[in-house]
Amino acid sequence: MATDAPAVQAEPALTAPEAHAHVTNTGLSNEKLAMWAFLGSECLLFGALISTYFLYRGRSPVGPYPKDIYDIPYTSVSSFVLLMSSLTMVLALAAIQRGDSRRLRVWLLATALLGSSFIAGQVYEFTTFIREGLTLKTNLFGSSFFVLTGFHGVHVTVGIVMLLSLWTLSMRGKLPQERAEVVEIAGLYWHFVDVVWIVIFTVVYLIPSPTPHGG
Amino acid sequence: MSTEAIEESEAHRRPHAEGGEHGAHPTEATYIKIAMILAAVTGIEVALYYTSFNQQATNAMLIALAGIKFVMVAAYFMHLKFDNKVLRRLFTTGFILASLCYVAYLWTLGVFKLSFLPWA
Amino acid sequence: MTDVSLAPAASSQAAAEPRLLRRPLHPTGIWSWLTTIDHKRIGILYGGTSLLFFLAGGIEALLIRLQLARPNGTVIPAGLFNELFTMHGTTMIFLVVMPLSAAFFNYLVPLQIGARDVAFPRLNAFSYWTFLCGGLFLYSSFLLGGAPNGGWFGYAPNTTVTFNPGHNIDFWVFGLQILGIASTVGAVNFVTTILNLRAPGMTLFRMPIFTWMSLVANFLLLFAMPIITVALFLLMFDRNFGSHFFDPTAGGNAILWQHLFWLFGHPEVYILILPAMGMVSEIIPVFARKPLFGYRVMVISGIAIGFMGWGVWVHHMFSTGLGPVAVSAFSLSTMFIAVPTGVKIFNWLGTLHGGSLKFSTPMLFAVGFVAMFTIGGLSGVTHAVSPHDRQQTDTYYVVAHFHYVLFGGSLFGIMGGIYYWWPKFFGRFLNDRLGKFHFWLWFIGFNMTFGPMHLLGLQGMPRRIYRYPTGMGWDFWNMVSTIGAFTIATSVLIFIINVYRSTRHPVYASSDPWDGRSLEWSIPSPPPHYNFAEVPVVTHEDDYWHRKYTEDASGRLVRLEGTAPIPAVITAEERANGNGHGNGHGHDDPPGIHLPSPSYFPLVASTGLPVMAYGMVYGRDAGQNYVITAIGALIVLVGLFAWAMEPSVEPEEHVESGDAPGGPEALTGGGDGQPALVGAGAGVDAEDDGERIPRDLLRGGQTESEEER
Amino acid sequence: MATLVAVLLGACGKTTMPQDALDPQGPVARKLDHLISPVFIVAGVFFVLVQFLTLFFAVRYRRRSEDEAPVQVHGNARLELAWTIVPAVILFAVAVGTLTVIADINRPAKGADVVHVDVIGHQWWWEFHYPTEGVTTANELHVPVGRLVAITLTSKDVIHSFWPPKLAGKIDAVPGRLNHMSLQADKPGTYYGQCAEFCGMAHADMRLRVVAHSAGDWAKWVAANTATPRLPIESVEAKAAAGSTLFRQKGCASCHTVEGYSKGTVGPNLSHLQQRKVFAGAIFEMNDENLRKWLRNPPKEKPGSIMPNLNLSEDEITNLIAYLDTLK
Ligand code: HEA
Ligand code: HEA
Ligand code: HEC
Ligand code: CUA
Ligand SMILES: [Cu+2]
Repeated sequence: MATDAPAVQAEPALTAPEAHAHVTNTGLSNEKLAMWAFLGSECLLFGALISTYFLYRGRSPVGPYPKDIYDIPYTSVSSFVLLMSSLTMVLALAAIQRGDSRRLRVWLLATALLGSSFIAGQVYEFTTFIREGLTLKTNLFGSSFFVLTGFHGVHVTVGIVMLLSLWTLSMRGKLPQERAEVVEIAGLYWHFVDVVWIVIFTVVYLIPSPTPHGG
Repeated sequence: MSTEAIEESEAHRRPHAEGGEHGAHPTEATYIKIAMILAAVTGIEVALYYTSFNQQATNAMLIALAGIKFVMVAAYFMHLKFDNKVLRRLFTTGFILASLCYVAYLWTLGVFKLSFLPWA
Repeated sequence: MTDVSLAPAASSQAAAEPRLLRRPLHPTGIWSWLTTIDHKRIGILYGGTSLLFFLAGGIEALLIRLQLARPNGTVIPAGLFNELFTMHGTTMIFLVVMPLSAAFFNYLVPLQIGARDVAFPRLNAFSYWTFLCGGLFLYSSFLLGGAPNGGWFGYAPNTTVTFNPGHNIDFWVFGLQILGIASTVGAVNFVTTILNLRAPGMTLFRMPIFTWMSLVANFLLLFAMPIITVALFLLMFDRNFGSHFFDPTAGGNAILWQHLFWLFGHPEVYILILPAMGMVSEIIPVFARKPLFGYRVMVISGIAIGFMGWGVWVHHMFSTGLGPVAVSAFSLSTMFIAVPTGVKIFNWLGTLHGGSLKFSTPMLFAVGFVAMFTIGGLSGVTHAVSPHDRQQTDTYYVVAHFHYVLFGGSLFGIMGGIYYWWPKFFGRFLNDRLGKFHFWLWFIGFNMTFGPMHLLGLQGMPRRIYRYPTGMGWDFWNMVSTIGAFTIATSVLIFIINVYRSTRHPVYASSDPWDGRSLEWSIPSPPPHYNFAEVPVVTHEDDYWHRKYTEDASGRLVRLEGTAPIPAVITAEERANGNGHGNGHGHDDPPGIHLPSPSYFPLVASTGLPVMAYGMVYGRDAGQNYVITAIGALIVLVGLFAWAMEPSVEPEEHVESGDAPGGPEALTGGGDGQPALVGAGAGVDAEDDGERIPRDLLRGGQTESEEER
Repeated sequence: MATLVAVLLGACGKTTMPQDALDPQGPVARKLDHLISPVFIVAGVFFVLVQFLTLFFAVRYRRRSEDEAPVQVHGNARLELAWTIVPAVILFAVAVGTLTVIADINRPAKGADVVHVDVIGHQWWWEFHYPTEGVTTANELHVPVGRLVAITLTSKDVIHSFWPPKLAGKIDAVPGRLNHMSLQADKPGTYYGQCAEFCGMAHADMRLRVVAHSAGDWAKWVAANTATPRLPIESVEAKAAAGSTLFRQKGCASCHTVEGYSKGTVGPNLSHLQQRKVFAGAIFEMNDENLRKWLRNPPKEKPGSIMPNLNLSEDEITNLIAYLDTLK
């Protein structure tokens, strides 16, 4: 149809030099699209781990079992910490979008700190469990618990590294307002890791595991 | 045939201003509000853990609450609600695929005892 | 993924950044290939590497066939036989068909969508090097005490330390893990590229069908790879660290592995076939002089196959005893995948119908694909009839099925693709006479090898047996099959000769030797490293065709006025001075095209991975000592860090480089003053491109025509 | 073409094929066969259709002159719809048949007439245990004709798959899991089969036989296999008696059970070894010569075999065989 023509004429507008405009088909930057694609992929990664944990709930012939060693109040607090780090993350993004680099750094650091305390909490949890006799080798529960939460922990750690790198960049003045998207993308990753924990907290900790041999 | 298609694509190709490009962005106040809701839901979850009426029902509620938290973080903190629909599709595809496939395989291994289905 | 998000962080204003290494600026020579981030060169690297692996996998197959030629074969001992078929399957799937498809994604997708490169060129280089490292790592096992021997699907618990204490399986686990990284990273890259970097006007439904199928395949990769990643991790934890995921004595479920593997594995088989289907869908219309019959339906059926491919994995587990309900559900879902696939077959037939079919070599392979893939598909449907699959599964009938779809499908398609795009890749033809000879031997050998396997399987011959006694009635067809395998080998030798000849006695190809339909034919052969001097504006599906032809009132094609056919073959002089449709050497530098600079770091980062893997393999029996793994990790981190700190664009440095990619010219054609390699991707470049050069490449400038459809 | 068909038929028909899956010899296998026949016809029709059209178009529409300008057909919604729907409908019919047979073959085998057997896969041999009759044997499954045999499968190590093609389709023997299948033979006779799931080094050598007996023979077989084996009498059967001592000295007893004499569980139960026609994963006919080969060096005859080379002298072997020959 003749209506094809406007498409062609519209084109020069796109090539007008315009600093930092995203001229992509979706209007999204490659990096952001890629991050979301990656997160979609991560859904299947964590799904596999979570379902493996689920499959092995209550199937260990020998203890210790979840109810013997979980410390729900403790884990609730660290879950809360991680949840709140999502808030500070999003505040960091809001800050850089406003051009407020000082706040940006404050919130980035706060997020990294919250994340680190979550990790510290996890390390402590792991050591307690090991002391109480649950290791990767003890039983299926140990295997699936440590692998699942360990994978998540590694993801959080990577996130912390990202946050600290951003913080450093900002300190060195290399994170101006125009580059808010970098923070946004790191934030996406961070929130995703948080969201995964939301699921883990429920499925692994809060929903009680059936006891083996029926019941 | 192709007119809308072009228009659609042209709309996407329009350069966006940096930052708040995606329409109504939530404000910091919204973020804080969301966080408070999330905190409250977490509180309810933990409280539910300690209640001891019907376990089946509790589990269902726990899963529902986790779902709410999940959606809120994704929608608001990750801006999925406001952002380009390509992203939403990308992520939900992965998520739904994961949910369906993994639930199906757990089901074949007899993890879910669906007592109300005669053959399950 | 730090790299993804941090790479841009460092990109734009890092002129005075301190460097670990000087930016590699070699326009030619080995270093230019080691540091290249040009998608075309990476495509060629992918292709060349996987063809070498094809020879390796093929030699393994020949040994298998030699052993099975006669009953009670004694050519190969049992243990080695198991290593051979495991490596044969693993090689053909992960080191041949997947990377061959990746080669085409790399080379063609940016050209077909009118982009200057992929979205993340350095990540792309990283994918390739990681793939190479993974492949070499896997093959090093032959020298280091034994190759993997658990079958390509590595069923636990046979692959756990209890039953397989050697390193064989460790090599498999970590090798596949490395290859998985390459594939996942590649998938993110191509999904982004195709969604984001299409030329103006190229809506999704104007994308060439190969690009479409690539998109679907990359989505499948994106979602399928993490599943096998997890499966392999669980197996690694079992093997290296004493967990119990696949340990039935501790309550572990042996079926878990199968679920995870096939949840990956079935989408995987569509990853293997969809790109080939895309290629066939490109080739047939060109040689039929007709548009693809039902383009939209072809796209939609491809998407449907991609989706349905997720709901059928249990058909590999019909005899594991999952219960009648699961078996019924997955029988049904599996059967109905024949519907979208059938649509494709019939639409290809529809394209042939009423065409003007020219059987050049690519067309022979493409039509061969339609015929042979159908056979494999139909035997697939008989597998889907699960009660009878209990007779078929784990027999040569399955081996026949998957060779008909993989060889008769994927490889026929890819071979067609190789003959078809070779002139574009290298600017010279493969000989058509030899090509036809290649095809017919290949075709006959293929049917001789795998046709009898249907019978053998139904006559009760199980797969993966290193010997069988006399008196089973299998002797004759096994012999036929072995002869067939050597016939295929001969045809492969002819192909090798053909390739060799094309370098000795080149016949140069013009930009559009086949009268092609998609954008890659609008630029010189081989394309200049910046691909499009000017980003094309797309107004039609089959856009390039519409710049040459239109339809008359009766629907017949007629040439547009003012356009003249381009001769397929050009002389060496024409090629040298690039007149009109040469190789681009004659063009002035299109100003302002900034392509990303080459980089050492993708290579550096990827070499850390096999080091880590060796550390894991040997750390287990060195008393859980993983120092080497840590060193490997350090290499990866250093590589990634340096990469993140390095701007993707080397500012203000103008390199004299003429590395038009591809072919031997790439190594010699330097110095004709091509622009610096800077920038990132087509969309971004378009904007820098202040003055636009005349559309000399779009001969006649027919960018829009009044006709629709 | 005709020669091809002739060759095909010749190769299929003349030789006897002991594992032919298309030659069912019992109702269970026949159900599968009856299902697949129409499916092969459906597949055959599409096969012929596609191959014919491809060839026909290739000939009919080949380019005769470079000036040909074919009509540019972009598609045909109606046709495309047709070839979506028609296969779907055909598949629907196939699906109905499939579901019926799935339901049919999964009905649990019940009734007094049913023979129950536990099948246990080992690397690389089969253990058969008859809980009702109290028989334990290896590699050779004996069943009465005309009666349904309900099999419960599991494995001691890795995954195996039990497959007697003429009597039933295969089902995996999975460690930590109980699977079920059934089979039934119409006529007395010996039916071949083998392990179908790759299970390690000697997977190829993990074969099996199913021997179907008439009712009378079956009773005899059960009786023979439930008798307690006697020890050889020193004065009459010197060699066998020496063999029985060696059996303990050389460690055979630690791996093999002989009712009332030893209690090993690593290898097959040898109490009634001579009731079997084949041994070691059904790769050897049972005779002294083969037993000798076997005892000289099992892993040489059957690469990977768990039974080690015990470095027996020829005399020791002779004595051991003499003893094994008494295990009737
Ligand atoms: C390129 C790879 C590829 C492709 C495309 C397919 C396609 C299909 N496969 Fe195959 N498959 C493999 C690769 C592939 N497969 C491999 C590697 C294995 C073995 C793995 C291993 O064990 O090592 C395997 C194994 C395998 C099994 C398990 C067998 C077993 O172990 O017991 C099954 C079972 O259902 C199956 C089914 C199918 C079906 C229904 C299709 C369908 O997609 C086919 C659809 C196509 C057609 C049907 C033809 C065209 C259609 C028409 C002409 C329309 C009309 C047709 C009808 C109405 C019938 N495949
Ligand atoms: C794309 C995939 C693909 C391809 C192309 C092939 C190609 C071939 N395959 Fe393979 N095959 C698989 C995928 C593939 N296979 C898989 C997944 C398995 C299952 C593995 C498992 O069970 O785990 C399998 C299993 C398999 C088996 C069963 C083994 C068993 O169960 O015991 C057999 C047996 O005949 C076989 C044969 C062949 C043959 C003869 C070829 C031929 O077509 C090969 C032709 C190629 C060549 C012959 C190369 C040419 C080489 C030369 C010309 C040499 C000269 C050159 C130099 C010296 C430089 N394959
Ligand atoms: C370490 C354990 C072990 C020892 C010791 C051992 N065997 Fe075995 N034996 C096996 C196993 C395992 C098999 C099954 C091998 C196979 O089929 O792969 C077997 C099989 C056999 C068979 C064939 C049985 C059948 O029906 O298939 C015979 C006979 C036999 N052993 C005799 C002996 C004798 C005699 C000795 C002593 C000299 C002996 N074995 C010592 C483990 C052992
Ligand atoms: Cu047991 Cu194969
Ligand atoms: Cu499949």
